[in-house]
Amino acid sequence: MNQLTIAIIFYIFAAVTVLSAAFVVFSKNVIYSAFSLLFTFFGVAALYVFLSADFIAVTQVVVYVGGILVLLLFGVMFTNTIMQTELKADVLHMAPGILVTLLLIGGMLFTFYTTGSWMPGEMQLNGSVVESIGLETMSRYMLPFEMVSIVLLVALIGAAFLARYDKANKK
Amino acid sequence: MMHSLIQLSIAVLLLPLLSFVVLIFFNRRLPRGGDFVGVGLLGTTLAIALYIFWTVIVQHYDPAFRVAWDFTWLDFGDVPGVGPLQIKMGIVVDNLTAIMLAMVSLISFLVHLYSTGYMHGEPLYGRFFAYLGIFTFSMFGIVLSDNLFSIYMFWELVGLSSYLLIGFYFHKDSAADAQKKAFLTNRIGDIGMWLGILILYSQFHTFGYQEIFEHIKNGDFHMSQTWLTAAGVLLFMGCVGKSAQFPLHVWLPDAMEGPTPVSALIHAATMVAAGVYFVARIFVMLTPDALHVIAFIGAFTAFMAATIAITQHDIKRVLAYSTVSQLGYMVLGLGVGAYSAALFHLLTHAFFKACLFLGSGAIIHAMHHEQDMRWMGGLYKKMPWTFATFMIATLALAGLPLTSGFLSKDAILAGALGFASVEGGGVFYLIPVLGFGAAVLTAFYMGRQIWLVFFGESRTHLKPNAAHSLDDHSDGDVDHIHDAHHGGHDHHPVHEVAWNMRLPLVVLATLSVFIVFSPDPLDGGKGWFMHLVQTPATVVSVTGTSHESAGLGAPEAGKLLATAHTDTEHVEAAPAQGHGAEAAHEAGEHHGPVFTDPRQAEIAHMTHENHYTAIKLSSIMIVIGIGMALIFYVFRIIDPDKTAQTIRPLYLYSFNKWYWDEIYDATVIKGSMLISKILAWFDANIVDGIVNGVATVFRKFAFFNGGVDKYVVDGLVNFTAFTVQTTGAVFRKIQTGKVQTYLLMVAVAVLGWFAFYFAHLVK
Amino acid sequence: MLTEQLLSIGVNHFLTISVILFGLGMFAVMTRKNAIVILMGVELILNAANINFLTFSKYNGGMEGVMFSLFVIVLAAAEAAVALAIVINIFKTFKTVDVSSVDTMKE
Amino acid sequence: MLSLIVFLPIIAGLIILAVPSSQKQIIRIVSLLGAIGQGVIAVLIWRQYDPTMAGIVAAPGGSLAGSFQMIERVPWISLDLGSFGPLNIEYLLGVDGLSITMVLLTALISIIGVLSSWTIQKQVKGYFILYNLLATAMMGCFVALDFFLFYVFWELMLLPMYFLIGIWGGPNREYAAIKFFLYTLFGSVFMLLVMIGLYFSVIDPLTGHHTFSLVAMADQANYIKGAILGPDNVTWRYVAFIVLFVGFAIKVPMFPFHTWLPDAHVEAPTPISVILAGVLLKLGTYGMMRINFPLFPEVYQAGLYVIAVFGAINIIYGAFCALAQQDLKKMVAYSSISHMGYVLLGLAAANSEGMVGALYQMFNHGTITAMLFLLVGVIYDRAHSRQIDKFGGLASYMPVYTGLVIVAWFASLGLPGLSGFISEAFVFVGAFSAPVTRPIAMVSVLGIVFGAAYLLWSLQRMFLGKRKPDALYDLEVDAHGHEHIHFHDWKGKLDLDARELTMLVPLAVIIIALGIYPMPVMGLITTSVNKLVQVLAPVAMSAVH
Repeated sequence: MNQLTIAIIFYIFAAVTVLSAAFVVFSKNVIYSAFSLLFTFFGVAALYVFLSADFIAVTQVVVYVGGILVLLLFGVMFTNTIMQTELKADVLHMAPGILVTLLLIGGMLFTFYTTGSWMPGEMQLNGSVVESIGLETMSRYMLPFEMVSIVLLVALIGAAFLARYDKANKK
Repeated sequence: MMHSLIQLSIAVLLLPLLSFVVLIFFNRRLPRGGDFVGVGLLGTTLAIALYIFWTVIVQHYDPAFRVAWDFTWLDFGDVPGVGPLQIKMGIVVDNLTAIMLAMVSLISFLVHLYSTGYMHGEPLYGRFFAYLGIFTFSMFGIVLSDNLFSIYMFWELVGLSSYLLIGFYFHKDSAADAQKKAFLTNRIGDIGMWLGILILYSQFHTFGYQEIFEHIKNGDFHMSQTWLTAAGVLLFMGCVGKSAQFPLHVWLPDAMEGPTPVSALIHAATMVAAGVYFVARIFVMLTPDALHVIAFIGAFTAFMAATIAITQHDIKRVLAYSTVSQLGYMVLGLGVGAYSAALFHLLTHAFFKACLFLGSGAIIHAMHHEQDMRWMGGLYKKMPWTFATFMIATLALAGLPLTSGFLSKDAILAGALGFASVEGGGVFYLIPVLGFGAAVLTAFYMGRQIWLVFFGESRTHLKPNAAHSLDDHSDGDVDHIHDAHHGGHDHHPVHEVAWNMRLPLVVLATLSVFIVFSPDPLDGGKGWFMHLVQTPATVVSVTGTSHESAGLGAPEAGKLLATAHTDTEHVEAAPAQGHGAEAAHEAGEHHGPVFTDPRQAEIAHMTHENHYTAIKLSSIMIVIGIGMALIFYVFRIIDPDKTAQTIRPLYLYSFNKWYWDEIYDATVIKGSMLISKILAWFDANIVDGIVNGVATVFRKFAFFNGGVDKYVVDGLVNFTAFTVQTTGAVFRKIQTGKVQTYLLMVAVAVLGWFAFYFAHLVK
Repeated sequence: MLTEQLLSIGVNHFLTISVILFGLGMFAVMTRKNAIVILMGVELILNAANINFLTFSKYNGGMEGVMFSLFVIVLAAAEAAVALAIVINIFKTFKTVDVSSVDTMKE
Repeated sequence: MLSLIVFLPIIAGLIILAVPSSQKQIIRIVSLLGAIGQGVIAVLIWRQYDPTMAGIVAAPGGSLAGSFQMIERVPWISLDLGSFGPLNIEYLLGVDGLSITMVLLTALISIIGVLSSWTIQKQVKGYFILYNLLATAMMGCFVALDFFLFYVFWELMLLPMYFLIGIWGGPNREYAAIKFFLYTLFGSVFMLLVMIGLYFSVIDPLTGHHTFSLVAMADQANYIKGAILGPDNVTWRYVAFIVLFVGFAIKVPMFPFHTWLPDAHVEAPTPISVILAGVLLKLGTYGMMRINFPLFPEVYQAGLYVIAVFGAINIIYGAFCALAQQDLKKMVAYSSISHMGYVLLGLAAANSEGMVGALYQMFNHGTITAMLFLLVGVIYDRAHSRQIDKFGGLASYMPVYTGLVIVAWFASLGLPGLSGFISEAFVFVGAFSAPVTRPIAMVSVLGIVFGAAYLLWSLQRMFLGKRKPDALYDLEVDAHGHEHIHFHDWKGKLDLDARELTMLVPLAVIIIALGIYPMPVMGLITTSVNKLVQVLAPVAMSAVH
């Protein structure tokens, strides 16, 4: 397929990502933002594919969409009763927020485009990286990998502990 | 080794303390509140004291008798610049001490006995006897102590017991006020006394009388003569406080809030006399100037109090003011150098005044706590014993011949005359004049009291609802008031008191008769007292030549003057050291020894000269006084109330006690009120709102202090804290505790960095 | 020229997207009061970071970016779990997820 | 022996640390045992003490053994500072006439304090640990003879005091605690500077090195010429003296550094007030006698008049402020300002009578004011208020309490026969005997009247008269016509209970006994004070007389 189609697909996904992200941020309703976050994640996953990191894309979908998003949704369920009319989380200092955000984005973009254009290196990743990920994980990133797994374990246990039904409070 | 008399007097000192200790702790557990403990112990004390009296006065009949004993109380070790320094406590027993011991213990015992009747049924019955015990203890302490420090200690202890006893009915606010007033007024006097003690100590590093007098005589007093006078006057201030002399006399009448036996014991006979006793102790070191001050204060007090007494309605207040007046006589006597006469009056006055107070107590008791003389009257039929004793005592107080009071008062007045003539007349004649004036008034108000209380018809039914207004009983509305009251008091008939209240009256009345003190009804000088208590030679060298004058007793002086002096004195000197009635007679002529100090000798001489003048004058005065009393109250030739109307200003002036309380209010309180106003303005404008809602003036003034404390001094401290706090507050605004705000700031900072970066970039 | 720019998908495209995501996430974290939304914002930020990692690792041919994005995802998962647990606890205690009203430790 | 008495409370504290905080009674008993042990040792020291040994400075030849007693001397910190020479800090304890009475007082007050802490219910464990720490620090200050050691104990005292006021105090406790802390810290910072300055200007004749030993510092011969605080460096010696004096004056507390005291007292719980007034205030004057004056005698001689003036201000100003107070505890606090003024006046007299009076006053004020605060605490426990006007007529209903109050009140206003009188009397005797302070003494005598005024007035308002209409207790008449009162939420005995009596009666007995025959305490101090007077005035004392 030619460059044009790739470009078009890319722009579509980019648009999806950005717009849904924007919806996540600006929607008054937490439920809506949670669901639109789903689309953001998908979009980002797609972008990963463009970056020829298919494994990461899959992980993204599995972990985020399958895990984090569900968690978030549960959080929403726990903390707001759906029935309650106003789920809208009102906002804190809106104006400065927007201003700062825009300035931030503008500043960053400006930096990107002014500080010399990025020249792609001579060799680029192509095709699937799954195999090399496996190699890296088992060789160079052995220690960080284990660490991260431990961290994850601890975090999950901790989360379970924190969120568990506390008898002491009910007594 | 200790003299047996010392041991006995220590026993006398400690027995009442024992009574206090036992009663204060166990009065509730003992039957009858343990009054028998108090009475019994005081009886023992009395017995011992009388034995001492017998030994000292009757056995060795010697003017110079003196035994002393002391022990080291505090040891300061080897003090730099002073050398070994010990503070000694000790006991001295001489004639005066023996007499005072006997007098105090006797009256105290009688009052104990009397109280068993008078105070019967009081809730704090037992504690009352405990207080009496500690009072008697401290009074003995004053009498026995041989140095200024211990006398000061007992002095304040007496103040304490007086405080406790005045406030015995502490649930009455008037009593609570009175006790506070008494203690504070006495404290003011004590300050002076204490400063005087300090002056003497700072020179000699000792508190003992003897050492101090020796030092002064040897001219070791290195400060100026003025300081010595100051020391004398300041020590006298103690007496001014205790003996209720002007200007500190205001507490004594209020002290009548205490139970009547207390008034008799403390505020008539013993404690108030302690001041006089103390001045007598330090008599020899008083400079002539100091003596002049003392004399004038005494004379003025005597007269002023007498004028007040003539218009009072409360039977106890009349007696209170007469006490003040009589104390004025004593102080006057000391001031004019009539040493023995003054002490003589102290003794006689103690007896008859105690008798009067106990009598009035009996009356009040019988009248169901009616104290206003206007509602009494006609009691002589109902209370013959009380009437008889009261009468005798009254005559003694008025100073009628054949009574003890006559002897002493006359001696004092003679001394005053002699003094005035020696000092070269002029203003000094004011003193005898005031004295005689007081004599008239005394006779008058006592006659008035006797009549109002004992004669005429019973006026109990006249008492209106609102008593104590000035002229509320004109004969017009008698029936009306009678109906209104319907014989309110008549249900309880007035009756004579029981034996235990009657006996003291009789004893004291007996002691008010001349024969006890002197064979000659006209001259106390012939009596044993004047012989045994003789004016000591001063140690103050006015001329600077009298250093060789030895000793305080007569005999040395007598020996000395064989070489020293003019023949008139020579003749009178010899008998001064002899014994027996003849010697007493001779010595009595001259009130003691002959002096090497010319001034004292002169005064003694002139006193002798003026003796019979004084007798004549005072007799006349008494007659006038009693005559006036008869005219006013008995024959009603002049209606007292109408007179009161005609001379109303004078009457009110006297009735309101010369407005002394008001004057003190006006000066002290209004003055500080002004100050506090100024300060309040200061506060309002400089230090904001310190003195808010303050009641009394002292508190206003003190509040200002508290305010300065709180706002200015404290303010400086807080200001530092404040600056820090405000800066902190500014930055605290940023610390909202909201992570998001922090994050916003982070972002802003990043932007700032961007700006910085781009600025570089643009160049 | 511009069309060529647009058509050849390069580093800048991805960076731009990541910047926008980051900005949005930042905005959410800064302004929204609801803790859940804040968490979402955090996720956005993390994603933005991931995009950057992968971009650079692609155009530089190293594996580092890939690996790190992997770790980031894992940690994001952990973070989300713990954070939500905390949020739920907060809700239990304060009956709200409004982070601005949860300021007990202030002063 | 001294180490034992100093560190016994710490040991008790460690034991308490091991006790679970639920066992309140055990904790209390342990610290009570610690305090009692301290008392026993104090008595032993007292028995062994030889009152003929002077102290203050080393015996001829520079040995401590000749003048101090129960000396414990261990090299503590010694490291080589190269150019500065070796830094020698000694662990040097010892008692002489100045400290022995304070040791006795501290031991006594500690026991009383523990007893009165019995009612503390909040965080008992922490409280008693801090309390024992405080007890150690106080005792250490009194027996330390090494300036550095003294300073360590001095600072160690601040911390527990801060928490004891700040945690167990009244409604406004943080403010009071901070105020106390800042004030005292302010003082001690300067003290540190002076201490270092002294270290570099003093040579220990025995070792030839610089030393922190107060005994060496007290001997003017040991100062190096030309050193910062050397004998010839007059200006800096004056500065150092003033700075030290302020440091100690804050603790006394001396006008105008006294404003921390009323707040601290009002906020502090009763036992802490007792400790504060009973012991801590004494540290100020003790420091002056032990450190400030002997180290700079010539400055002291020059400053007598000023010190006396401040003493007089304290006496009268304190009395006036006390007169103004509505809060009974605040009144007592100001009264102790007034009474510490007597101490200053006596110190300014610079003769034995005054100094003995001052030292004796320190002891008596310790006992008397402790009793006052305990009594205030008693009524506060019952009524939960200290407003003087909210009572009235208590004498009818609480006779035992009133009796003890009368003893304490009259002791405080200096009634003869009670210990307070004798010390005040000799302060005046001394101050009047010295020509420098004579006029001030004559003014200060007014304090006697004002003291009597505020004490009697409060006595009347609270105990005499009748129940005030808005009183804090209810009055009811039973069948027999007897009146009874009860405080609103007070379950305990209306009048004093056994525990309160065990605290108060011994104090009352001591006050009365020492008022009648002071030698047991006075005999301990005279020798040292005479020595001190010599040290302070090497010039002929005849100038004073």
